Amino acid sequence: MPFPCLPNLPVERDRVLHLLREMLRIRRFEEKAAELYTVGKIRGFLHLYIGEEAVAVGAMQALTADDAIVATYREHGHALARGIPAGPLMAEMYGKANGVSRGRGGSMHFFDVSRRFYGGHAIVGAGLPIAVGLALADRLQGRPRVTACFFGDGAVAEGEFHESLNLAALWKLPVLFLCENNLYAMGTAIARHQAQPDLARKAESAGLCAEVVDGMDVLAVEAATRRVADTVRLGLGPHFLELQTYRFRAHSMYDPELYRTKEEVEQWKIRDPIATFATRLREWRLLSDPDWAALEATVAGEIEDAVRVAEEGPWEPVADLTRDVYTPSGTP
Amino acid sequence: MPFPCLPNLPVERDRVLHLLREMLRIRRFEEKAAELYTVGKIRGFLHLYIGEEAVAVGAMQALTADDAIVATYREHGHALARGIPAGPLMAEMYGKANGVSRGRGGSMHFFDVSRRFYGGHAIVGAGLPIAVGLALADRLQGRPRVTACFFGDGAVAEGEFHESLNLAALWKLPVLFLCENNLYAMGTAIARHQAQPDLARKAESAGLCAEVVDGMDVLAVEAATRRVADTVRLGLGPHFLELQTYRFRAHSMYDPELYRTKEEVEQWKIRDPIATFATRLREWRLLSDPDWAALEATVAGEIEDAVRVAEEGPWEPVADLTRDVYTPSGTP
Amino acid sequence: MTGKLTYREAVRAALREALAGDPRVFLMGEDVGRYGGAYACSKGLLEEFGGDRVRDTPLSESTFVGAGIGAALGGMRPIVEVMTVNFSLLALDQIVNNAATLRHMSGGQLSVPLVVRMATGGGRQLAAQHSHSLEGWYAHIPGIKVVAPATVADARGMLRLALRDPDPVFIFEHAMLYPMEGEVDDAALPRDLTRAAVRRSGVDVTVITYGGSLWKALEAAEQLAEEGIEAEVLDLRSLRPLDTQGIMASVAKTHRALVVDEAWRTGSLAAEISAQIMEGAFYDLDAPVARLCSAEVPMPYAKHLEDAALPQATTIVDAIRGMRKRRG
Amino acid sequence: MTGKLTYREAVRAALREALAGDPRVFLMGEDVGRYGGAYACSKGLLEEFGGDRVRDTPLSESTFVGAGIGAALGGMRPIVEVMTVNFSLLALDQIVNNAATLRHMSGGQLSVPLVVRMATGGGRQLAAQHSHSLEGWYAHIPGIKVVAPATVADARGMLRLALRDPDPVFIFEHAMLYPMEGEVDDAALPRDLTRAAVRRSGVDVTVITYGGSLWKALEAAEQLAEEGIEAEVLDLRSLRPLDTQGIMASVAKTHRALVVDEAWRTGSLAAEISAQIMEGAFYDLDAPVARLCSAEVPMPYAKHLEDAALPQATTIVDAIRGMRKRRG
Ligand SMILES: Cc1ncc(C[n+]2csc(CCOP(=O)(O)OP(=O)(O)O)c2C)c(N)n1
Ligand SMILES: Cc1ncc(C[n+]2csc(CCOP(=O)(O)OP(=O)(O)O)c2C)c(N)n1
Ligand SMILES: [Mg+2]
Ligand SMILES: [Mg+2]
Repeated sequence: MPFPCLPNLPVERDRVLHLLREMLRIRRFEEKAAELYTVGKIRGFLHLYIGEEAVAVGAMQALTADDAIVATYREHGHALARGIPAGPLMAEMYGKANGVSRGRGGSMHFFDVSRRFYGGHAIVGAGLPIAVGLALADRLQGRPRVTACFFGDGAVAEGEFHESLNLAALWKLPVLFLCENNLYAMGTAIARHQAQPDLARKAESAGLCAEVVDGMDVLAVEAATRRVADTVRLGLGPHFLELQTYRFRAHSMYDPELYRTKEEVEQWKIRDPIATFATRLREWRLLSDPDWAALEATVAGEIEDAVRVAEEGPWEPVADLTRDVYTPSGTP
Repeated sequence: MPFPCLPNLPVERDRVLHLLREMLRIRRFEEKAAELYTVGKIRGFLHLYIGEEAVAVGAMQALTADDAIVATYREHGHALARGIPAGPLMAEMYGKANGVSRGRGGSMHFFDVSRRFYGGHAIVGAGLPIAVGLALADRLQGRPRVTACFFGDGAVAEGEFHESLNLAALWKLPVLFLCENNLYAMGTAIARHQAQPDLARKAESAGLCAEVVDGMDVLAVEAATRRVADTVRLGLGPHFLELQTYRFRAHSMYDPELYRTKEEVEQWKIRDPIATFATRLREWRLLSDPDWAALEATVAGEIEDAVRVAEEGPWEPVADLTRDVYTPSGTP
Repeated sequence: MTGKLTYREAVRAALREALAGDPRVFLMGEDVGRYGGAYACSKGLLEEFGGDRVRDTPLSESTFVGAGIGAALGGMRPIVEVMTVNFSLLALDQIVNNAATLRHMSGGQLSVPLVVRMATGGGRQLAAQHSHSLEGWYAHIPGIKVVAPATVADARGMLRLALRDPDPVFIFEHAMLYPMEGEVDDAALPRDLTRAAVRRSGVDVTVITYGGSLWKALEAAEQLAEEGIEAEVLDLRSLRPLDTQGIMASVAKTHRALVVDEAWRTGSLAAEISAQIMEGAFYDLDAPVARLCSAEVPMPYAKHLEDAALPQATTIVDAIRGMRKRRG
Repeated sequence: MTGKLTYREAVRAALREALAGDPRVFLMGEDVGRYGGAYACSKGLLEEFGGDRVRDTPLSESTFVGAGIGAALGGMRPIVEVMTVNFSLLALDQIVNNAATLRHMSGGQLSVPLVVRMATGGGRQLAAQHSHSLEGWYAHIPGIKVVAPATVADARGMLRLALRDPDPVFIFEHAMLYPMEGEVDDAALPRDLTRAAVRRSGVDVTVITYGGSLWKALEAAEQLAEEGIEAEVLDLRSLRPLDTQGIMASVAKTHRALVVDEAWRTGSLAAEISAQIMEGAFYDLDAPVARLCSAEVPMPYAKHLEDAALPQATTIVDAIRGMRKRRG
């Protein structure tokens, strides 16, 4: 049988290559960002998603253009997978006026309302109530939409996590809670921040349906998300997915990584979501060396263009410092 | 068999009469307080515990003088059951300088450090972290003590509830969480503030052992609390008890009680913890009419004295308004 | 609607009008439904508008305020009631880091048309955890607007104006005012959310205040009038933005100012107003601007102590007499 | 300990001394242990003192700050690190309603000998949610003390003094200062927690500031000296209580004052200081007290915009030149 560990999903070549390409775009985009950080083109905090690409890419497949996304400060992958062009994202990290957030937000605060991408939130756990509210608005206006809310295992320790799950379940709001459990909250391993580390069980105790998913397997993530997204969209109540994954890079560019061993990281790299998926596609005869080379080339070109967009972008005039603090009257 | 529904506890007459007396003291004390409120002797917020007496009285039996108590704004019963004399409590509600908190706290803020009674907290859920901290201090100083933390079902919706249970369980701190589930958070029935109303299950998902107890049965509360208090004291980790009870009176003196029916209240009054316990003691031949009359008389006398203490107490001089904002240097 | 109403009834009328007039409007908060509101401001609205429009929330301040922000992003016009300012501390992260920042952080893509109402202030013997006056803190935050209706007409009219505003507006209702009666004429409701109002005109000194303290200031002004001191009483109405022009205009006329603010003195909004007068009208002043605020103590329960901690008509009178005695 | 240290090393040395010197002292907060502290202030302390004394907490700001209060009630001397002031908003209820009130509400039965440290301020392109300067809010709260060490010696010495204090002390460390080097002489550590310090004496104008802005003020003063303007630079050190005497003494000498504060202008601590000078030294002033604060905007990420939003040595120089030009 050609497709051994394949979930109950039709595998068309274009689609799986699309998944591979999306993950690769994120990987190369962030490798470039890290490089640009070291030369001071990008400043502030930079949190890389490298190693976790399968989560954002897999989950995004189940969302429609009408659905909304709320993410964290580690949101480069989510923004790219949502279809925001790399140029305005790179420009944002440069602090340029042609950035997605006009250079006001930086790496932690990507926003693109045209794609219903509602940030980019840097206070751990604080994005969840926003997602609940977006879902409430859809519910009250009878719109069959999902609000997908991404957050980490560390956020589960914050009271707002529990408050938000309870409110969403109590009011049967269409929120898809996507917990990216990468086993660490900054330098604190989950065993040292959760007395009871089975996160799905917590969600269930709040009244949600919950599942655990292999976050290193893009097809598994896509399959699970597709399974639940429609029930959420139909108003059957919120759903919780724990996506088990791992952060290959430091928490941020400041992190000396004293809290985990090189060996642990290397062990996880064996499960690299991109390398393992590429291998499977090769096994399935869906990916050839020329395919791969072409993929790398197109992605490299895209990143190059993105950097050019950022480099050539204008600086917001200092005279406009206090614009967008309040909405010009008349709107909306 | 004379003692039908009796838990595995030796019933000595003195002890059960003590339980009855303690509950009656609370009942009469609060009836008097309500009366004094209507004539303006007591002001501010007044939250009555009437109907829930079995919880505080039963639980207090399992605590030693070294243990600590953290309670809510509905703490008259806990203060009396802890052994704080009624006089200084009544004086506190008068706002007199001989009140337990010098008249600074009022009904919601009883404190008596000599009895390790750490308030009287009026922000829902905010007492839990304090209890966790008191237990942490005992743990770090190797003292085999319990910190008993009382709070309501409404507090379970607050993030601090979940944060506190996680931290106590993570650090195996000697906290006894006593949730007084009286089915309402002010005017909001538990079904309208909890999507999943099994509170013990939430505590378990945080890593605590949890039990549900009939909070209208003082012997059941005492038995359950005794069972767990020692394991908590020995450092085997925190414990959660859900005490199912009911508030016979309005939430506070301002509450028009639009949210529940008279019938519902009457139904619960059939399970009045004092009346039902007295009946059982009569069945068991442990209480006679003269006993009861004597009990009422002594309690009436105690309340009378308490009112006198309050009436005769001095007013704090206005010149001392800003005392006790900071600790006089030198201490401690 | 015209005639006599209590402040509470005026708030209720404003809520009813808002719910009836715009399907995007809904009300949520602790006990706003079945209970009728902790201060009975929403009594009857659940029955009238149903559970979708009038929503009781669990005790989760941070989350239901955050949900209000999210719902505003989603096209609704939420009115969130935080029972009292004391509990709003639990929601301050959502307010400071989300409500106030989302428009700017998104480069102007978002607006947060959210209205948050809360009761504020002391005077009811509710002690240290239930008697805060923290609206001055809110006035510090760029990205939001803060108003304090002191009159029944403003209680009626400011909510309407707040709902027309595209940005987050915080309405602080002093809990002592709810039973107060006043005239309301819907034909003559306030048309402006941010301008201060001269509630009594005078020439000798300006008393600058807002909310619950307004009535103490007016009472003090009547007493002073008997001594021949004509005090002008300025009701700020809006705490952010402050009507700096209105303040300067009055001070330019009276050359003396007393700021009355129920918050603790140090770091109070009264300090901001004094500083602005320093910067904008220094050379007009015949005497230093004075402040009358609450004593720097967690509010005590005992009535005589609470009365002593709060500004009172009598202490306002004394403060003004004191200013007049000063040199200059 | 004597010699050159960075501010970060000074904080670490103070923490080590505290842990070594008093068994009741322990440190807790997010990532203070394995990670070594978000700003590496506690690096090595877990290894040296063990997991009971150096405790990593979950992301639960309200609860671990509250637990610090409870542990203080229980006889310990907790040092709680809230990673940054931005996250302290989540713990503000515990601070305002418990830490600050417990002594008073209990009629003087309790003391809360708690020390809370946090990083504050902007300047590192961390944008709107990570660049707050809210220490002015803390200075509003009766029942707590607030300090802002601006020098390496104060970073070393203030923690020691804070631990000797029977009441809650909040220490605000400006994040830009951690790498700064300075001289420390343990023999000559500050003996007082609440008195302001004249960091540069002058006769023409007093620049009143604290924390990260001190160094910008000193730099500005050097430039002004070349123009013959001798600015006195006063480092507040303590934000609550404020050293009102120290402020008045300097203003009485210079007759002019500029307050530099990284917080948003409206409702800033700078306003309080201006108001106090109005009240205490009005007739000594040759010109109105001026304020230089941050622009009223959620902090933008882009460097040129953030630089423009914050007070800078150049803008301090301009502000002082401006004051001198004014009449009077
Ligand atoms: C409320 C709050 N506390 C602390 C921080 C500092 N901080 C930023 S990320 C982080 C760890 C979050 O871990 P997790 O939620 O697992 O997300 P991850 O970084 O692993 O993706 C911490 C402590 C913050 N941003 N917000
Ligand atoms: C944080 C907070 N929010 C709101 C309130 C107002 N309030 C006081 S008691 C109460 C209900 C609490 O219900 P529960 O915890 O079940 O305790 P009960 O009164 O039933 O004993 C509310 C909403 C408060 N005191 N604190
Ligand atoms: Mg994580
Ligand atoms: Mg209850």
